[in-house]
Amino acid sequence: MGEPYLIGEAMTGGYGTGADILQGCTIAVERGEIAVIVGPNGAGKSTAMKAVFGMLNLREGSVRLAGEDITQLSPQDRVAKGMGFVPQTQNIFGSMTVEENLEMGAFIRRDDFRGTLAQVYDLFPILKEKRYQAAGELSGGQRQQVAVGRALMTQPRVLMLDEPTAGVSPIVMDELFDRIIEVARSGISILMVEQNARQALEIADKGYVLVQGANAFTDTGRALLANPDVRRSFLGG
Amino acid sequence: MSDRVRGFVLFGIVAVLLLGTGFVQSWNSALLILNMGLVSAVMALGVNLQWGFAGLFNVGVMGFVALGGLATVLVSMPPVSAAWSAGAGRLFLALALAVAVIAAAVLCWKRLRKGVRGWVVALLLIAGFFAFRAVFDPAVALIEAIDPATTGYLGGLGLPVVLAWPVGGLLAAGVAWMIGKVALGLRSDYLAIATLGIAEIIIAVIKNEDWLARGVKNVIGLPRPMPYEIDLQNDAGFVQSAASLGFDATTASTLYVKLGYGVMFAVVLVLLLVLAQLALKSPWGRMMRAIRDNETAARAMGKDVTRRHLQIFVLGSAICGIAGAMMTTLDGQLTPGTYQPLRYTFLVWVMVIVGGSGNNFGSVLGGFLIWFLWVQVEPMGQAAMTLITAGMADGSWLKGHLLDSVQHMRLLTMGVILLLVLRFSPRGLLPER
Amino acid sequence: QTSEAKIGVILGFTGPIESLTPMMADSAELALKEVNDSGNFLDGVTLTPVRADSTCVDSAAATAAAERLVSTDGVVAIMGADCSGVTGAVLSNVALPNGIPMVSPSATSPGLTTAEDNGLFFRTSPSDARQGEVLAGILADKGISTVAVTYTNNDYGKGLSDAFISNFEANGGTVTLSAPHEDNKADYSAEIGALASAGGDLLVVLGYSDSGGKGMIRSALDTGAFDTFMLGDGMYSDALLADLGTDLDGSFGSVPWSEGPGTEKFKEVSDAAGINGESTYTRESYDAAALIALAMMAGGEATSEAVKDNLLAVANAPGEQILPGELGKALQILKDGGDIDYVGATNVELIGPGEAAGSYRFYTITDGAFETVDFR
Amino acid sequence: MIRVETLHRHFGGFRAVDGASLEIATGSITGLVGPNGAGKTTLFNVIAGVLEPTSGKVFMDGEDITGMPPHALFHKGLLRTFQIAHEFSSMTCRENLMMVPGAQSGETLWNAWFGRGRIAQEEAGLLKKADEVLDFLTISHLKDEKAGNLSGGQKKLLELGRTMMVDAKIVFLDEVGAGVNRTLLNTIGDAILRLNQERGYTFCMIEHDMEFIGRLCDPVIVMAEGKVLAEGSIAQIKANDAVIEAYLGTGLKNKETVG
Amino acid sequence: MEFLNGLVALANFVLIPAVAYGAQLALGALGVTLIYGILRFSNFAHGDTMAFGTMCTILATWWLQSLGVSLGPLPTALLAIPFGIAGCAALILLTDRVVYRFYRRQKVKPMIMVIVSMGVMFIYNGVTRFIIGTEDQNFADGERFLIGAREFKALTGLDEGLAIRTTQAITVVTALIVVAALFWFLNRTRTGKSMRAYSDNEDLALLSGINPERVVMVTWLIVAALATIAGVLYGLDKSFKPFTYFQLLLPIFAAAIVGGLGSPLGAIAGGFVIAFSEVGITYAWKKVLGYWLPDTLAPDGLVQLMSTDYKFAVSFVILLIVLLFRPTGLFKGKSV
Ligand SMILES: Nc1ncnc2c1ncn2[C@@H]1O[C@H](COP(=O)(O)OP(=O)(O)OP(=O)(O)O)[C@@H](O)[C@H]1O
Ligand SMILES: Nc1ncnc2c1ncn2[C@@H]1O[C@H](COP(=O)(O)OP(=O)(O)OP(=O)(O)O)[C@@H](O)[C@H]1O
Ligand SMILES: CC(C)C[C@H](N)C(=O)O
Ligand SMILES: [Mg+2]
Ligand SMILES: [Mg+2]
Repeated sequence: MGEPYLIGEAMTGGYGTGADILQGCTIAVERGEIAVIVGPNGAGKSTAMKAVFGMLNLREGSVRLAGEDITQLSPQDRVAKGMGFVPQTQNIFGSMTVEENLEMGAFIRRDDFRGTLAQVYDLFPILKEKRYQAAGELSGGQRQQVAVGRALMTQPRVLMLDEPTAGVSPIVMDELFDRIIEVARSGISILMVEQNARQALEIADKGYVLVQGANAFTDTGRALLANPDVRRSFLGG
Repeated sequence: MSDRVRGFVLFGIVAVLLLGTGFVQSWNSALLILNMGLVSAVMALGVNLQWGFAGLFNVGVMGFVALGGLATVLVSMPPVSAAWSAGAGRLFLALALAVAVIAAAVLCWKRLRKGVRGWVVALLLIAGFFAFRAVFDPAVALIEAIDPATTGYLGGLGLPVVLAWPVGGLLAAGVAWMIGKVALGLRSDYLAIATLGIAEIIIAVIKNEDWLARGVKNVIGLPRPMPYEIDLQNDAGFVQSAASLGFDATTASTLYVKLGYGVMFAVVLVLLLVLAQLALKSPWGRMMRAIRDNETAARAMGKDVTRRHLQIFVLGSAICGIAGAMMTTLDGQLTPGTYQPLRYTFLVWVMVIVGGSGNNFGSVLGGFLIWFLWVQVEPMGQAAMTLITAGMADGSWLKGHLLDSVQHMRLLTMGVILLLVLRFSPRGLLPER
Repeated sequence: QTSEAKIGVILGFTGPIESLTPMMADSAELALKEVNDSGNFLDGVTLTPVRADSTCVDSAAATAAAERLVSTDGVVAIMGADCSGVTGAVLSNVALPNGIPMVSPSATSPGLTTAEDNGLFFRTSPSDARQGEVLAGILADKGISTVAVTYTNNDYGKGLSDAFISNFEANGGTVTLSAPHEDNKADYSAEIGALASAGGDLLVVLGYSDSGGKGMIRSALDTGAFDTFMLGDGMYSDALLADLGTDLDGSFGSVPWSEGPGTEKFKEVSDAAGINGESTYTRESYDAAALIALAMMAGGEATSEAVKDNLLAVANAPGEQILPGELGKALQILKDGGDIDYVGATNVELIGPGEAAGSYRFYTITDGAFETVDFR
Repeated sequence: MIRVETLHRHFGGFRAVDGASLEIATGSITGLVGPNGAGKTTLFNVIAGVLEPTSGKVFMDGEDITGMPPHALFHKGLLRTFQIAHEFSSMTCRENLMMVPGAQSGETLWNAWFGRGRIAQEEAGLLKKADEVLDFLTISHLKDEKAGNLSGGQKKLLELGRTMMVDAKIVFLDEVGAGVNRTLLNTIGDAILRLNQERGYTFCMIEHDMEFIGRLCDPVIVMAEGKVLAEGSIAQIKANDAVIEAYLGTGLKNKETVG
Repeated sequence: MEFLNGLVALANFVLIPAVAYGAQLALGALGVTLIYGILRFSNFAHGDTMAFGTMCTILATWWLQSLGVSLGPLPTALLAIPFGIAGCAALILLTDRVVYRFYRRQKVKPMIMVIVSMGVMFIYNGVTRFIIGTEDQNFADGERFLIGAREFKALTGLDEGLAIRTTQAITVVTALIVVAALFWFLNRTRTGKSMRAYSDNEDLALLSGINPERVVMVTWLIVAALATIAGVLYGLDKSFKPFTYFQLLLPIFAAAIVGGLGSPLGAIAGGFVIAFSEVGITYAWKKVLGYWLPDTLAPDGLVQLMSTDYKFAVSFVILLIVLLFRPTGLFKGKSV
């Protein structure tokens, strides 16, 4: 097996001039696979995602996409290279309507994105109902759906999701995971942080457990689920 | 550099600038800058209380400063007895009428049903307004007719002028309370423009109600807390002791008076600074910062945000009022036309932000520094221009034009320095933490 | 004796009258240059002007600037300040304590007449109390009995309008409405609307020619609210005519001025020096500076005391009359122990506590030009 | 403890809460679930005084508290957390907690100036308490960190921590669990049970994690489209067809086919 | 006839001036509101930006006039506006590069930006005066009136005149066109939407592939155009004097805020609210009522609610009342 499609290797770095949050952690995802990151609060999961997306200055380590070193690229350039990201917080344009939020997801696309828009509305019917409402007026779960929808609109080749299911109802969560599987099957790589870890690991090809900015366990999703240590300390038994 | 060291260094720099002014220019200039610097620092402290502590965007500083100035006239000028006997009774009747009408309107608003109350209140206010004008206008005409070139107003109470400082604070506080009751529900920039407008209204009243403080005709020659230099110069004892210190009488007297003001202002500043600092470093200050950070959450945590906002708005405005009274005392005159937002509101804001909002010492530092610059950029600009043109041929068009424009260098230099300072410490010279 | 004496020139180079002050300063400096060039001044002492910004409105900044002039630059006398408000501040906060004489070319507020000054304050412009009488007199002569008034909302405008209105009403006239206007504001429709409603045979404009006053006139002409105006001193400027052209024909006004050779001579002198001397208060500025120099000469030393003690003497009779451009001659006379009566560009005659008695030129505007009717 | 009577809250024409009536019994841990946008948070906001109801009434211990401002409700012992964390971002975690208790004598200016001794004493107590709470939430290493710099989950923990600073009668928790590590969430669940049993707190919590709800809550109220859809024990709810259809769903379709 | 006379008087002294002044304010407020909406700070340098743009236009006008170019009845300055915009844009972009960008990258609070813009204001202030001086410049040529008061009287035989200035008409028309264009641009075009997205959530905009520098640049370019157009139209109608442009800042901000910061429609509405309250409330009704009422009822007094001394105060009172009922302005503005 060659190099993974997207890899953040031995990443070390922190916010501004503060202490290192990431301590040489490595995260990778193959083409068409789902990789899930779990770990305690404050472990550095979101930080790792941001680092992979170039929103953080790495002091050491590198990020490579399809073999190309992209460590120095700006987030925008990474978007242009086919990466999509849903941050954990502040992941919608509150003052814009739902539909405009989705359109912004398709900002870099020059083709006709109405098909994708319809797909997103199919996936989250409530959004279609609220398409002309300001996203900031939505409920917590609805916002989350907008955020994921926005990223899907990009039609990225790698989709990075930071806790996409936080606050969404079980039925929507199932839909979402279903859709993620579908997306992955179409050849898109998914890198995702989850606290609903058991459901997430069930569908994951690969799982990472991060603790204090470093890799603690790495295995297939199933294997991690089966590991009693991991279950007890990180998955709530 | 730790915060404390940084603070010492920066205050040291200000001290050096002032001392430098003393050595290079003159001690009178240095003291004058120091005195206005003290007053500015007090104003900045007031604004910092509102913005830095509680996040209230008050751009009406000018209004409160002017109220302090008004208090100085009302407290210290001798009463004009002719005017009092001419129309004062009627005038106060009119004012009482106005208060009654407003009280009735507020009462109606609170008591009546939603549908009708708007109309009733509007009607009441309009009718009340005309009744008020009917009593008020003749009274004003009577008062203003009394020797308009020199008086034409009611005069003051003839009390010692230092009393005007607390009174100025109270006057500003009272007005701030009324404004706060109405406008504090507004958010950020909307509150800003509301306060800006109210300041303009206050100035408009002071400018146009001549019976109050002569309006734009100015009140000059206000009583002073310090002796007149001339009297000192004619006082043999003073001249002698000055001579024994090696000063000539004129210099000694001017320095003496300025020092006197300086000491009084410094006492006020230190007192207020201590109180502000104690307040900031207490649960009260913590509560205020919480309110500033997130009002919704603070409310949910049991803090009465509305009341606290009102409290701090009143306090901060009162401090501006005190500063305004001090400044008018120093000027020795009330000239309403000179109240311009650029000078009395925005410059104070520059002081607070450059100093570092949320930090009391920062505000004081900003007060001194920005005032120093405001005064000294003029010679600085001139010097810069002389330097620039030094190499040019005499009589060239460009040189002439540049030298003619030297006065515009004042604000330009101010802008450049402001940007430079903020460039090197974008969160202010002494940031909050 | 030092070979240089400094004179402060404190005018509002920035602020609401920033467009008037450069010419005023130039005129003042022209006088000083003339004195220096004559070579007759006090054994070769040179007078050096030092400019400072009064801002016209910010008393504190003006005081600071004046303080710097006095204590740092060591000026011995001040030509200035310009606006009445800051003039009062500089007078009581700087001039009085330091014993520095001030000669203001333009602070015309009646209030300054009674201000405490210890004999240090002079002005080459008359108090507006007098101009009020003159203006009312003009109307009386013309038989106009109802007018509307607008004035710039400061001590000058208010003082002048008070003086005018009381004189006018004493003559039996009626003021339909007296509305102030703020200078340099964006729009004057409201004022014009109210004044038009009030009506009147003409509009009396007591403001500044390049500022609110002009704005008011323009607005009045544009809407057809008034077509005749009576103008106060602040309105007299060529620029006004240049801008409004023949629309002002038929309007009239008064301006501190004197008949005769002084004024014309000043125009010659200033033209020769390439200075625009036809702006407001340029003549007064020239005279103020000249008086300071002459008073020093009369006192025999370039000191504050000399100015304070001799200014009235050189300004008034008896003595040989001195016009602009004749400062050298005047210095010579003084040197020789003679007496002079400085006439200058404005027919200087200082009365009372040291302010110009004021003679006014009553002019009308015909074919887009000022035309003198008489002097009063 | 809390009784809500035909409560309405409309946004323009939209009925976010549409005539909901429910009761929260004293001493219970009541779960509130429902699809996204069902109006749960809006209901909380109306009860907690953040939003005015369009119509309807809210009672607490029989007293009409409709439209009372939040700070007054706080002093009556009604506390709440926010779904989207509302930390005081420029203050440290410790300060975030220490500011919570009401009626601190240092909160009046007079005492801040002249009662420094008493304040110092009180502060010492508050500090101890705050540190205990931080310890419990496993974020004691962050006590001097600005709350704005916390991770998403840590902010939620801090949000919860605030309710632990005072003795409350009833606590409304809006999805404290979302974004919190499941192992930690279990510990939090234990704490909630303990507070409920030992100190008699009443809880009402919105949560989408059915396992968590199942462990703690009885009864569970289901809301949908602004109305109460069902109420009962967790078992009853899980078996309710309407609830399954609207909220719970039937699991993943694609799951079986994955690797 | 009497009734018509009254109506004409009212139109001449209240309606037309207020509409024209309102449009002038609105054009200025549009610039302020756009900067607030996209870049999220209150730009104090806007008045001086307007002055600078106008100055460039004036210089270009003089140049065109010296070449003998003229627009007939319309002011030559209209032709020179593109040059003015270019000059203004160059200055603004330079400022952004040298000043604002640094602070933007530092992610400083909006308040710091406000103070920075004050520094920029001081500098522009100096630069403009430095180049063109402080004096009044009258650069209007062409026909001043669409219809003058005297003409109108002659034409209609009424006692009252009605004057409409060319510049007033141009200003009103321009304001309406510009607002519509801006509204359309922000809400319907890709670039416009990306600008709103940027203002809403900068980081997320980045994640959507929006280039922030481009957004900022486009914003400044539009601002330069708006400021120049507003400044030139104002200058044509009144006259150009740097200090007055600084003074315009206050009513412009008031207009932007009553309308709701960030909203182009709000800027127009706000401009009219401010203008009408300034001109309308202090109007003396004597003349109009004199026409409308029978002679016996004609008023002796001025029938003026407030003297014009308080016109500014009155407009702020109205502003306050509007804000009390609509705390973020007439058109639901933003607040940072
Ligand atoms: N300010 C508002 N303006 C308009 N609509 C609003 C506003 N706030 C909420 N809504 C709407 O009200 C409905 C209920 O929202 P609410 O936040 O109460 O849902 P919820 O039950 O808490 O959902 P979730 O589980 O996703 O948090 C949603 O459809 C939302 O779009
Ligand atoms: N903007 C920031 N500045 C400074 N420190 C930060 C910042 N954001 C996060 N941190 C710190 O970095 C550490 C890791 O944060 P991160 O957001 O990566 O955690 P996480 O693993 O995503 O946790 P969670 O599951 O709670 O979202 C935390 O201790 C947090 O305090
Ligand atoms: C410069 C002048 C126009 C000043 C005016 N005469 C005044 O006294 O304020
Ligand atoms: Mg995270
Ligand atoms: Mg919710």
